[in-house]
Formats: sequence, structure tokens, C-alpha cells
Amino acid sequence: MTAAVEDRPLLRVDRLSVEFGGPAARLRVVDEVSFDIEAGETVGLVGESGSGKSITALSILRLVPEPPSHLAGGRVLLDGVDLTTLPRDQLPDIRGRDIAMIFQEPMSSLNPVQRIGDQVAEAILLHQKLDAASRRARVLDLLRLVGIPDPSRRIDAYPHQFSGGMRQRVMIAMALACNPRLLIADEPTTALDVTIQAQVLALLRDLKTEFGTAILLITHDLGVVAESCQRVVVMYAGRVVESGPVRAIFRNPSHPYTRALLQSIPRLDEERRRLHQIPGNVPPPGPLRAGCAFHTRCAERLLRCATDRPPMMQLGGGHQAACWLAGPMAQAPMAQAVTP
Amino acid sequence: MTGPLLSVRDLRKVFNAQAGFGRPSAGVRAVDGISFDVEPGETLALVGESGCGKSTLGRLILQLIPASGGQVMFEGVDLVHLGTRPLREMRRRMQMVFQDPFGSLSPRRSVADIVAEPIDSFGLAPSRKARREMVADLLHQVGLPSSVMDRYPRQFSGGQRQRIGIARAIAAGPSFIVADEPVSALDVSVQAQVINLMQDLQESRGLTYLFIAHDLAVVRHIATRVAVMYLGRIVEIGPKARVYAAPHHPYTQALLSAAPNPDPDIPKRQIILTGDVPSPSNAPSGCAFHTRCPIAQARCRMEAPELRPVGGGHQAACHFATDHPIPVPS
Amino acid sequence: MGHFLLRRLFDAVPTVLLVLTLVFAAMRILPGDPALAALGDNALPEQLAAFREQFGLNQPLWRQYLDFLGGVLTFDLGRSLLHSRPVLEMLAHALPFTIELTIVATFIGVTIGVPLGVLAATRRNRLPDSGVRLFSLVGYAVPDFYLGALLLITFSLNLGLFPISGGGEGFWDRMYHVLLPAITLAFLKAAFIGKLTRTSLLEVFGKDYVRTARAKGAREGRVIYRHALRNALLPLTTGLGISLLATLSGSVAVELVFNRPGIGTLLIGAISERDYAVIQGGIIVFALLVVFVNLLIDLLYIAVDPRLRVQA
Amino acid sequence: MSAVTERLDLLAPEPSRLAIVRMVILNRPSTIAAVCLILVFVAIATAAPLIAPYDPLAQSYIKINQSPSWEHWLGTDQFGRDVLSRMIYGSRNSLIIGVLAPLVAAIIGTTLGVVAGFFGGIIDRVISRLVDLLISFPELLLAIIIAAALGGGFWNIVIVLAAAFVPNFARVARAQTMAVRAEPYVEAAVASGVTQLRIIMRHIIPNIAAPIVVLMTLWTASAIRLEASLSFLGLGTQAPQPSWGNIIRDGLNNLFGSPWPVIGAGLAITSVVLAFNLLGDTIRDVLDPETSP
Repeated sequence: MTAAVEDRPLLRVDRLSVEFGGPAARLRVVDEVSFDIEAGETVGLVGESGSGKSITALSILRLVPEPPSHLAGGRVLLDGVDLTTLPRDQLPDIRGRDIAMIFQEPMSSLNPVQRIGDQVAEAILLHQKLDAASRRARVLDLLRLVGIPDPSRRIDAYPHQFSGGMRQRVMIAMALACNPRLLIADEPTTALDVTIQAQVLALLRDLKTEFGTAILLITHDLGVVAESCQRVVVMYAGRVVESGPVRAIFRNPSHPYTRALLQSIPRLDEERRRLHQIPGNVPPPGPLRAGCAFHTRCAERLLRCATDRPPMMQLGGGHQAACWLAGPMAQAPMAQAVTP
Repeated sequence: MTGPLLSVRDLRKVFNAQAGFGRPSAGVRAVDGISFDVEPGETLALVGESGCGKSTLGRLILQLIPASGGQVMFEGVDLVHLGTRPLREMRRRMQMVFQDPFGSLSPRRSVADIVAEPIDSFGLAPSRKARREMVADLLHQVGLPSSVMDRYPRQFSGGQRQRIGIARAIAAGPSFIVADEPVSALDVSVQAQVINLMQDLQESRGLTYLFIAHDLAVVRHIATRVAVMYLGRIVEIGPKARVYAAPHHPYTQALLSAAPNPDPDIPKRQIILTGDVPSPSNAPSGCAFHTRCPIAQARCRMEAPELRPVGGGHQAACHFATDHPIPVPS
Repeated sequence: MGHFLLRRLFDAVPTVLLVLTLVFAAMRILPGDPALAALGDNALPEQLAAFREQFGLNQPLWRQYLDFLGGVLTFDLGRSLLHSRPVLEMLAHALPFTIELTIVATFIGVTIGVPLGVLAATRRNRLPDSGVRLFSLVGYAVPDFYLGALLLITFSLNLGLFPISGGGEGFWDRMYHVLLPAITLAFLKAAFIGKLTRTSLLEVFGKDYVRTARAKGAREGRVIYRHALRNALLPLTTGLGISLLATLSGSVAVELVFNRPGIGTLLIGAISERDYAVIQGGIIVFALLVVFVNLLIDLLYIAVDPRLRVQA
Repeated sequence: MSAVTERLDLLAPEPSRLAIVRMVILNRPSTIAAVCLILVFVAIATAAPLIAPYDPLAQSYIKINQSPSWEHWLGTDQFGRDVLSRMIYGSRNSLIIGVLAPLVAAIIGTTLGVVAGFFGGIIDRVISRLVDLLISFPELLLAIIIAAALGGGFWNIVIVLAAAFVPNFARVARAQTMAVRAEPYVEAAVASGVTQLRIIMRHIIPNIAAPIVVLMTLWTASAIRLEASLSFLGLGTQAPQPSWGNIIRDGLNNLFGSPWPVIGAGLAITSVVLAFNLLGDTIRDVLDPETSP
């Protein structure tokens, strides 16, 4: 990836922290998360439930209701403009125009009592000065673009007349209405069947090449990440444990959690006698924790892991991992060994 | 007892959608004539997308919902035409594990009562003390401390609840378990724990599984044979290795190619089906898949293909299923 | 669309029939002999016989039932025993007073209730919200006739601003008479509608499509009015139906307090005077009003919810 | 908040039921006030004969329509009876009917609802048809029709109010039963060979109890209000028996003389009904957190 001209990423999330609950029970759901998204790049934000990946994504556009949540620190720079300090009434100008978002549940993410044509046109209405006729034409193009058959008839239909896959396409059309530079997709295909998921992921890829839209893809499915993303950010219990180019992450996972995760998923392409088991449970959100969040379940933990929080070790080529064992003198990359 | 543990013959289930005012609707053919056998100790996986009827089939076999036709021979007894009392006795031999960890345990009852429900129902515990010991042993077998016996479901994580559900399923010592997407609602790391547990129990207690799932990678890991379903019918069935290596039905090929593989270097030979899964209430004529099939011909619209052998216990329901896999359009 | 409407219309017919049968049965299982109870203990035997003859009480039950149904269909509800006027005429005179009270009360109630609900929902847990919640709590608890009495005491008796009784003649005079009773009913309705608006809005605020609207760049105002309130209309329509019916029954007591010559006063008077035909007529009118209101709400439902209008 | 907790992708360990109770009751002064008021109301009703200064039915022609005085704190009505004593005895009426009617309705309604919801088929269609019809009638109208037929009197009112509430209990019970019946844990019970009756007793009833109890508390408030309305209309407690409703009815035609009986009785009804409504909301927050607004 050649560095951007002024070497400034499209979006930089810098030590973002989000907390829930009042002073008594302070839950630190997102803990100093940092990553960059270059223009035209697809970055995968992956983690299990409770990892805080969705809250991180929602916080970029400050869509998490405050209260009960509040930004406990860090910055979100869009082309250098810090969204966390932007006055709240200026946020709507950015939402839908510069950064757009699609969500997981196609069944409930569309307004059930409004025609889909109006819903797709709304972003255009909000951000662009177009008369009704040209707005409608633009919506028809968008519907055709995302592969909805017979758009002129379907434009006036209601969401309950569409299948899950079709609704997700409407969501994508709605998000791309104003040609945003970044599309945040929060588990866009989790609720879809695998053949429909393939269609939607292929559509996202084609639109990215055609419009150069950067995509932040939030998912728990490592297969989707491998197939669609150029760079990956792995989160655990509210923190980034590892990030880097997709091939480095899958070929040379340098954080014990990433390694364990890759070994515990059944593979389509190869036989495996027994799945690797990460003992214990995903930790519930809690107050700020000392040391590495994964140490209680980590098979390779050192004494210091319980007390000292590992810094992000640079492993070269943009690949980094927050683990004392993953220092520059990391051992030879662990092959995808079959666990004993 | 030689022969298959379970053999299903032409099983059907029609849900009659509310007969509209004045116009009787044909009803939804959720399961449309399905036949297969399951050998003792085997794990037959039922794979398919939503609306294909795999969950309905699971519940039909256990007679949790009445069948509209066909036969379910279990240990030599046809469950479909069995009276309620003998059927109730047979239930001891077959149990079920559910998908939703939160809905499968009654919120108002303690773990001990939940796990012991089959024991109480079949009167297997001579005394209260024996009952508690049996529950403790069952919890131990699923990797939970017996001390959790008196707590309530809301105090457990998804993975732990599935373990409690499995403890209940094996409580009465069944030989056959229908597992309806037991790991779909779990996180990846917890999924591995439950899959390993189910495999261990299969070995230690000689269980036979009917494993319902939509995740092809999980199926490849746990199944011995695989049946692929589409709109209420089996379109391909056979030993796992053959079906995954050489799928003969275009839908199976599309499924395998659509499933994302967690390896960036594997070349994606993407067969992307167009259109949506048709709704079961008005299934297409002939072969139900013809509306989305890349190699559909005129014949497919008229005549529904039957399952025909393609070698080595491997069958596919497609007019063009020859003994070698169908060439994939590049 | 037609299908849903047709079904609702088709359902209304048996409902009316069932209601009439319920009324018919109710009137016939009065304890004791209706003639004796109507004419009093010292009535002469031939008077009792004449009364039974007039009301066909000595005919077989099914015969009475057919005559009863025949009467209802041909709008002949018999004659009032005491006032020897056709029941239909008495009802026709009284009905407008009840209708206008219900309509005015509903209008005031909704125009106060909905904005209050929106105010409370948008400023959750702050002053307006707790204010509205207190208002609705009191509104739910105060009996309508008690509030009516209080308003009567303060505004009519002491301040003399409003008439003490009667329905008034001519449009403006009737409006002048209906205002205080309407406000009484509207106060309770505003409390109910306010609370319902608040809860349905809060529920809608939690929905995904509201978040989608914000993600598109819609400002809070647009999110509330264009998306949230529009969806809150569905539960609100049901609420409106319930509140309309509650006003109908509430009007009985309020008409008594304010001495309005509506169906309520007529019915209660007839019950105390044991005037059968009028009791029967009054209940039938109320029953038909209820069925009509329910039908009205179903129509409103179709207009508000496209999922009923347009088949998947 | 619910959207956010879902979004947390994880269930925070649920606080124990006791913690909810303490939290909900302690930090809500309104709830404590409601509970105290109800206790006072119950105390008055039970100890009525002891604390009432006069015999509620004792008439005296010389003391008609007196305004409040030291002798008669709320004055006397048109028959010279002491209004305060009648109010105290009237509370007995309201309490018993307020508790009895919803109880009777709950038992009948819930049974109908559970049977319809669990077995479905024709039984369900018949019961639902009837319930839908009766529910479309406001309780008061239904009560008036039945009261007109049965006449007033204590037991008739209990029947009237119970009949007016049965459809609501039936509908809630049916909806809850069908929801619980669709849960996998009921399927698991069937798969374990548990008989239908035991499934109802062990799984259905415990899981639908919460909304039913909440409904009963709320209906106690409505029962008290409805009894007052019926008595006000002359269809409830028959004279000379005292009821807050007919105290207001009598007080109406002496509004000029002294409005105090009306104001007093009205206040009593309002505060008790308010207290029970508050109690109902609190119980809903404790027993059935999901449905609290």
C-alpha cells in the first residue's frame, strides 16, 4: 500500500475509549483502540461477542446513545477533523455524506412504514440539492447498481415485501447514495444465508472497486475477513490485540488469542481431528483491567502479563501485536501446526 | 441389532397456512417426501439454508410435530403410527439439543430440575439423593462443577447453557440425539468447546447424531455423512469426504463455493447464485432449484429429479448428475 | 387491502348479532316477573296481563326473540312504558348529545395528550417527563364523575362560568354546555394518550431503523417526527380505539353529573325506573356504537400500517 | 437502553432478584408512599367498626345535610347519617371488591387463556372469538349491561366486575401461554416424555405468573374505581349500604349545602386507586423487567 500523499489516512482512530454506566459501575467497553483506514481500503474489525467491535464502529459516528455511554478518551480523525470534539449538531452533516453505515439485522434496519424509494432518497435529500425527479432517477440507478430486479416497480414497495438479502441491498444503496468515502458495515451478512452472503460480499467488493469507497467491515467470521479484507484489526475484551495485513495475520498470527482463534475454527479445506479449545469464557465488560485482558485464558502467559499491559509491538510491514511474547525478537512464525 | 438405527421413508409435512377467507391455500410443503437411513454410532449432518425444512425434519423425526405422511422407523418401531403411551416410552431412547441457549432452559427452574426432567419423567431415580448424584455425574460429564446444580439459567453464559442442555439430553441414556444447530448461536471459541464435548460423548456413550447446521465448516468437522437440503427435499447425500471433494449437485457446489474460507490464499472459484431462496409456500415446478441453477435446462422445469446413486453410497437429485462432478461454469 | 376490510365487515355482523342476543338474554333473566317489577306490587292482575300482552312476555321465548330481532331491524324498538313515546324517538333525541360529548372530549384529549407524550419521550427522565408521568398517574386514578363534580363545583356553582345542567339548544349553546363535561373526559383521555404516546415512542426510539435514520445524517427533529412518531402511530391507533370506547362509557357518569340529556342519562334513568324498552334500546345503541368505533379503528389501522394495506 | 445492552454483544450477569427489588423499591419514594397508603386503607377497612364514630346507617331527621363540624367531621347526608362513618365502612366495600373481583377474574380468565393458548384448535377459536367480542366492550359498559340484568348488591357487583375483567386476563394468559409454549424448553419437556398437564403446571404457569400478577394489581385499582362508578350510577352497592360511589351520588344533590362529602369520598377513591396503580407499576418493574416502559 503506497503511503497516502500527505501520509494522512482517511480515518484515524487514536486510543478511542468508551465507557458505560454511571460513576458507581463504570464498564470500560472500548479501551484505547487505535487503527487507521486508508482511502479505498477494506479493513476488517474482527472479534467475538463482547469484544466491543460494534461499539467501536458506532462510536466513530457517535451513534451510541450518550447517556448511558460516554467517550472516555481518544480521537477519531476524518481527514484531520476530530469527530469526538465536533459539536453534536454538526455530526449529521458527516453522517451519510462522508461516512455511511449499514447494519446487521436487515429485517429491522428499515423503516417498516416508509417506501424503500423514500428511504434511499432520504440521504440525498439531506445532503444534496436535487429536485424530486432527479432524486428519484438517482435512486433508480442505485437500486439497479445494487442488483435489485425491476427497480421501477420495486421503488414504491415497502420493506416487508423484500427478502433479507434484498433488504441488505437496499441498505447498501441507501448508504452509497451520497457516494461516501467510508462505509462502515456492522456484521452486514451475519443474518443472511451463505449463498446470499456471497452475493452481498461480492456486491460490496465490486462497489469498492467502482467507487473507491473505503470499507470498515465488522464481523466475527474469520472466513469473511480472509475473503474481503486487505487489513485486519483483532479485538478482545475492548482492546486491539493484533492488527496488520490480512496475509500476515492468517499466516503469522503473533498474538496468542489470534493464534488460538484460528486454530479453534473448523476448516473447510482440511481435516482436523480435534478443535483447539480456548479454556474459560469471554470476559463480561468490566472496569479498567491491569495487564493483558487475555492473560486469564492464555496458554503462553508470563507472570508480568497479569500486571503489565503489553504495548503494541511492531513486527514490520504494518503488522503489530500487543503481547510480551510478540516482541521484535519474536520466534520463528508459528506454522499452522495441527495441535497435538 | 443389525440394520440402521433410524430409517425415514417418504416423510412429509404440510403446514396449511390459514385457509384464506373463501380460498383454501395449498399449504406450505415444508418437508416434501424425504427418505434416508442413519447407522448406529454415525453422525448424519443435515445442511441447508433457511426455509429448506431441516429443523422441521428434526422435529418430525422426534414426533414433536405430527407428520403429514411417511414413516419413521426407529429401532424397528414406526414412530409415526405409534400410540401416545408407547411413543412416550420410546422418547427415552431419543432426545434433542436446541439452538437457542437462552430459550432452551426454563428461566424459573434450577439447573438440577432442568437436567433431571427426563429422569423424573421416566422415574429413573429411586430417591432424591440418587437423583442429585445422577445430576452431579451428568454435569461432570459435560464439564460443569456439580456445585452449579442449584443455580438458575440466567447466571450462565451461552456456552455453559448449551452444556446444561446436553446434560439434560443424555440424562435418560438415549441412543439417538437430534442436535438442531447446537453451536450456531455461540462464539467461535465456545463453539469449539461444545463440538469437542459432543464428539467425546459420542465416543463414550456410543451416541448417534442427526446434526442440523448451516455452517459447512462445522459439518465437515463433525459429520460422517452429509445430506444437503433445498426447499423441503434432499438434493444430495453421501459420505462427507465424497460430498465435499466431488459435489454432484449444482446447489451443493454453490454452497461449498459460497462458504468463506479463513485463508486469504485459497483461490475463490466463486459460483454466485442469483436471486433469492424461493418461499416454500409457492415452490417452483419440477426441480425446485431450477430458478437459480446455473445449468438449468427445459427438463428441469417439468420433471423433479429423484435421488440417483453416483457411486460409493453417494446420491444426487439432478438430471445431469453423472458419475463425475458437473463441470463448473468458469 | 380489500381482503382485510371485507373480513372486518364480515366479522361485524356476527358481533352485532351476538350483542343483541346478549341484550335479549340479559333483559329476560331479570329476577322476578318483569311485569310485577315494572308496575309495582299493588298492580291489578289485569294490568299485569295487559303489560305482558303488550310486551309479548307470555309468548314462547324464541317467538319473543324473533319479534325482538325483527323490531331492531325495522327500527321499531317498542314504546317506553312511562313516557309512552317510541323508544327510537327518545334515543334519536339523546344520541347527538352523547356523540358530540365523545367527539369534543376525544379532540381535546388527543390534542393535549400526544404533544405531552412526545415531550416526555424526547426529554426522558427530565422534568417534563416526570411531570407527564405524574399527570398520567393521577389521570388514571381520578374517577371521571368525581373530576366532573369538582369542575362543576368550582366553575359552574362558585364561579358561574358554565351552565349547571342541560344540553343546550343551537350549535353555540350546545358547545357552551358540552365544554366542561368534555374537559372532564378529555383530562382522563389526555393522561391515557400521553402515557401511551410516551411508551410507544420510547419503544420506537430503541428500534434499529431509528439508528439507521441517524446514520443517514437526519437531525433529531426529523428522526422524531418523520420516523419515530410515524411508527408510534400504530400502537397509538389501538390506544385511540380503547380511549374512544372508554370515553363512551365514561360519558354515562359525566352526563349524570352535568345533567346532560344523553343516552347515558336516558339509560340510567330507565334502569332505575325499570323501563324495559328504553333499557333495551339504550344498551343496543351503546353496543352498536362500540361495534362502529371498532370498525372505525380498523379502517384507521389500514391507513396507518402499510403491511395491512399491501400484501407481501 | 435496551438497544445498547444488545449492542454490548454480551449479557452482563443479571443482578439477583432481591437486588432488583431493593433497588426498585428503595429509590422510589412514590412506591413507599403507595405501600403505606394501602396499608392504612386496609387497616381502616378491617377496623371499621372500632374507629367509625357513628353507625353508618343511623338516620336522624334533625341533622340532615349538616356541613362539617366537630361532631361530624365530614358533616351529614340527606338522611342525617354521618358521612365519615359511611366513608370508613365504604372502604370495606372497596377493599373486598377490589381484591375479590380481580382474583376471581384472574382464576377464570387465566384458566381459559391457558387452555386456549396451550391446546389451540377449536377450543382456542371459540374462546378467542368470545374474548375478542367482550374485550371490544369497555369494562364499564359491560358492567352496566350485566348490572342492569342482575341488579345491584354485593355479590352481583363481584360477578359483574369479575365478568368485565375475565376477557383481559384470558387474552394476556393466552398470549403468554402461546409465547412460552413456543419456547424450546417446552419442546424439550415434550421430548423428555413429560405429560401435558405437568408441562402446564411446571413450565407454563410459573412463566406466565409475572404478567398475571401485575395485571391483578392494576385491576384492583380499576375494580375500586369501577365499583365506585357503578355505585354512583346506582347500579353498584345498593342504598343504604355505604360505598364511596354512592356517597358521592348522595352528596351531589347537596352540592350547594356542603361539597365536602363529595370531595372527601372522591379523594379517597383517587388516592387508593393511585396507590394500587403505582404498586402495579413497581411489581411489573420487579417481576417482568422487559415489559416495563
